[in-house]
Amino acid sequence: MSNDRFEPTIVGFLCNWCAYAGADLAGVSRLQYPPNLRTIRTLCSATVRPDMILKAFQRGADGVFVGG
Amino acid sequence: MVEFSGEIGSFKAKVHRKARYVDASKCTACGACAEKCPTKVPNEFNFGLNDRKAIYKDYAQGIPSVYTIDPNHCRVFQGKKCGVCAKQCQAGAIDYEQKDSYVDLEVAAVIVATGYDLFDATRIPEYGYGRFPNVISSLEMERLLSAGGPTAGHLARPSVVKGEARLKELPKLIAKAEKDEKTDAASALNKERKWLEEHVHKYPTAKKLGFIQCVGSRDFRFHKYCSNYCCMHSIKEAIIARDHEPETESYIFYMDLRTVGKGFEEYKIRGAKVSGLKYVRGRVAEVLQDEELNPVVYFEDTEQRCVRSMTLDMVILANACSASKGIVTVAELLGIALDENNFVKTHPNKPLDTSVPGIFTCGCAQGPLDIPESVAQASSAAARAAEVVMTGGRALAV
Amino acid sequence: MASNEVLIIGGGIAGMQAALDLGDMGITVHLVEKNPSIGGKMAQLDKTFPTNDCTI
Amino acid sequence: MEDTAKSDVRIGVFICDCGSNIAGYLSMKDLVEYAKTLPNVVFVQENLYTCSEGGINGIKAAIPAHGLTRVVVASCTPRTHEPLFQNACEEAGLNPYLFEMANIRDQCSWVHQQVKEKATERAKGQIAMAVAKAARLRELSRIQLGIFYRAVVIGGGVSGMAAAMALGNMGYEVHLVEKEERLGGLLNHLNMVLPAKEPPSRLLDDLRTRLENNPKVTVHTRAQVKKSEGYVGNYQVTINENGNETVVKAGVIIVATGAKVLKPEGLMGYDGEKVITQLELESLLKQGTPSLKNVVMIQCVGSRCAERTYCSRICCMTSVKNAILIREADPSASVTILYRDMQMYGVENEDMFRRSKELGVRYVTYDPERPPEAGDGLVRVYHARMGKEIALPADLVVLATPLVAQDEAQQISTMLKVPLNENGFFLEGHVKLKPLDFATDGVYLCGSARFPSSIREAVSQGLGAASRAAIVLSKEALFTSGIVADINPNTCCGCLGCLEVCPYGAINFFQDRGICQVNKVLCKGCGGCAATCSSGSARLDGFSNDQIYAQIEQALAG
Repeated sequence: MSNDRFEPTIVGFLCNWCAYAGADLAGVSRLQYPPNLRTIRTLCSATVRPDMILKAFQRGADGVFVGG
Repeated sequence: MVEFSGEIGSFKAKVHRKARYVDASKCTACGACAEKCPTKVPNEFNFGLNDRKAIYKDYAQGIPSVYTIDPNHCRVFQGKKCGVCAKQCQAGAIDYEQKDSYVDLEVAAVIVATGYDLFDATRIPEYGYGRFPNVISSLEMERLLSAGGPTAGHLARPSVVKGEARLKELPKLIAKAEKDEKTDAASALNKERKWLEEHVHKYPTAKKLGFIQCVGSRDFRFHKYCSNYCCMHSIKEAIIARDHEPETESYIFYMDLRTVGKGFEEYKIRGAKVSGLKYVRGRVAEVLQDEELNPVVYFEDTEQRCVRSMTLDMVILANACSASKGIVTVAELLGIALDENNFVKTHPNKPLDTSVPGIFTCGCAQGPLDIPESVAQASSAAARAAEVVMTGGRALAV
Repeated sequence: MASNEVLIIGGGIAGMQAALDLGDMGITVHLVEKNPSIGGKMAQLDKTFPTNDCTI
Repeated sequence: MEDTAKSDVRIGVFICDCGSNIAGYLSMKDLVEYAKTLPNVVFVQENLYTCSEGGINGIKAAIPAHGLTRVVVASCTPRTHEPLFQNACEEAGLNPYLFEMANIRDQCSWVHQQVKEKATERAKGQIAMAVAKAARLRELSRIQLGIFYRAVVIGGGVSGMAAAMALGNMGYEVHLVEKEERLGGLLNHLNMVLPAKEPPSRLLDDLRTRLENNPKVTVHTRAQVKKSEGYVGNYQVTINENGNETVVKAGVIIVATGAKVLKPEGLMGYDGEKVITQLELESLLKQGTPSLKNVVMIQCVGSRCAERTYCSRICCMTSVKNAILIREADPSASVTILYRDMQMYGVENEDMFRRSKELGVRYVTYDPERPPEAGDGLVRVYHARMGKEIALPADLVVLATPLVAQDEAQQISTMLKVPLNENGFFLEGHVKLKPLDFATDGVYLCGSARFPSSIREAVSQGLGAASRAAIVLSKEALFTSGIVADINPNTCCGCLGCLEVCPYGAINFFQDRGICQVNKVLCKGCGGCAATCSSGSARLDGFSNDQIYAQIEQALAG
């Protein structure tokens, strides 16, 4: 892999009851995906305020994933 | 359960606990053992559509989160050299010496929640289940649709899944036949290989689906009763199939579409409007198969007043809800009465009570039920059992 | 002497729910299941009608 | 935003190998060295299995030894292991809410098995995020509350009676509130029930006698619930009985208000005499079998239509039952049922359906696009099998109309803060898994108030609701979770945004002060209010904005 290849950083907000559980299940099933994600556990995807998403972009996130 | 005696308030039961050969307190369910286990076994959880290992968990989220060794397949238990899992397990949880144990229980009340068995559709030879690869049961369809299933949710035709697996093993078999100079066998295998190569991928995805209702239900030869949930089950599978693949076309062959639950009729209408399901009133007489392994259904369309046939990619049978085979032994042990269908006998005014005071039942053990009704009944059975416990074992009427 | 425990035969959705209710009431429950995992048929379902929720 | 990270915070980080599950795919040495460089981290330890007895003891020993005020475990998923580690903290004298996990197995080593270096980078990020959040964690506590060991059951039909009976049998005090003069609900008006083949009075009399003889059960007839205040474990319910008001302090409330039969005014020539409902037929049959030559029953009148989309579940079985009773009483009477789908689900119904056919009840399907028409002693219907319209003689036409919501459903819904669906039936907590619960704790649901139910189902659900309610009543006390929302009374502007989004009825508006407050007992910690609050007054403890912002910062710091 070349060093200057674009490597995005993605911030994921995952609902504890579904998407976070799904991300765990991906692990249990050993489904492989690129390690560019940083996950934040929330207790409901509805708790993700729009300004949190904007904040992530402002700090340089290339993508934001809200899973719930 | 192997022994049972006593009466309400003080039943005695002996339970046979099968050895897992894995120390449940040490296993972290990391799965390293299964990854390296050399023995593959058809996965019954996915109805043999893929393999599992001889050390396994039923499914990824299974509870308890502990692996189990299947002694019928594990090499160690077949007297062969292995022990790979024990080497892999850093938690030291593997215990080939673990023994079956017996647990004696003393309980105030018993709840029989033994569920049901899927009706064995091979008993209806005219539908071709077991003979035609693309005629499957409703639960096999669930596994095909499941993202955690053998095809990761892709609606591959079972003939393709099985054909691909066969193609993989054929070269070895051919080489062996050639080596043993069994020319007839080799040429037969070569012929099979050629056919599979040409045909297996012709229709990779099942897009035209037929759902046959009342398979074993409302049928005087098998179960006279209606299995309650299958109409909705088939509609759901057809809707999900369409969600997975927008080109999916589904036909549901029914006698009465029974949509009696909350939101069910609305769901059925949505199925037609949004997912394009076609409901065909008429019982399927026979399923045949063409040379591309496509099932062909013959049925009377009662609304069009004619007998028709239709070629489909896959046929899904709405198998009846049969009484579980184990229930007869359990009932004998407990001394509870069964009805003519081998469901646990109850009275409409006392829906949880069996013929023995202090023994209650719920869910499909007492007759076909959908999930919310089963859950509601389970709470009800819990209430009945709690009454016994909290009153120190007195029998109380509803 | 009267016992204050309950035996449940079958670890499908009905058996599990009954066990949960009794357990939550503080009653000791013995849940007997023949397979290695509880969950029964419902664990094999992909999604459920009429909400298309997943079941596990 | 105020940064709440305190400088005197001392964080201990425990990094788990999980055998080879983590250590096999990540560079543990790098993780340990990196963790040591993070702000406020004063102690780092690597364990083969942090969840083993040795690992737990390690945490318990390190807390006093290193004066730790926060603990971070980098291992598997908090969904399974958080309680274990929280207990360890608590046992070592640290508030369990001062604990945080970094998921470096399920969401890292297991899903990036081929890219050790990059996976280690991700793990570092997740650990830094956990540490940053940990620095901002606050001590939280679980509040203990008392319980009134008493239940109120609203509605004295068969479902409510079964619920009251079960709770009474379990030894709990029950108040059963019925608006009519006597208990029994809809069943009082029925003639006969099948397959039990007995008048419903047998079941009702038995239930009534035993309820009246149960010293734990108080029956209020001609009574209504006027007001209800409070929350799970602590309700004050005002019951108006014959004009006298009493307040009952109860821990739980069961809604068993049932449903009523739709009167099909203006449909299919309904006149209450020659064209009647199945319920009216029941009273006719109760008075003795009238002399009938030709009866035509029409299904789905006022249901499965644009106005009421649902199938009412029990009308087909009612019609088949009455058809059987008519044919049994007088085999010369002809009964024809016009239907769309015979909803004879299950074992007993299908049995009854078959029996009716054996008795000679005739069935003809009709198309809702071409509905039957009744008039002049005839019912005309398009017969799809024959492909033409037929005319059936009828000296009595019986319409199967659906059960519809009770008039008082709306009032009860508002009073108890529990929702109704589009048809006015009460909406349960989860259609599959919580059929008898509401999202709001302490209120339960059964019978036809939820959805039309047969006797078997109504009894079963009544008992089930009792079981759900008994879970609360069997507790010594109730504890709130530490992870609950809080609203700052000084900044709340009373916009009611939070109240609208809360699914659990946990927000109260105080008119006099113009502010909203969270009922911490009912709050489930979803944080919907915090996300909605435009003034930033609502906050979810344990997942507060400043903590999440700190995680975002760290996620993008690398």
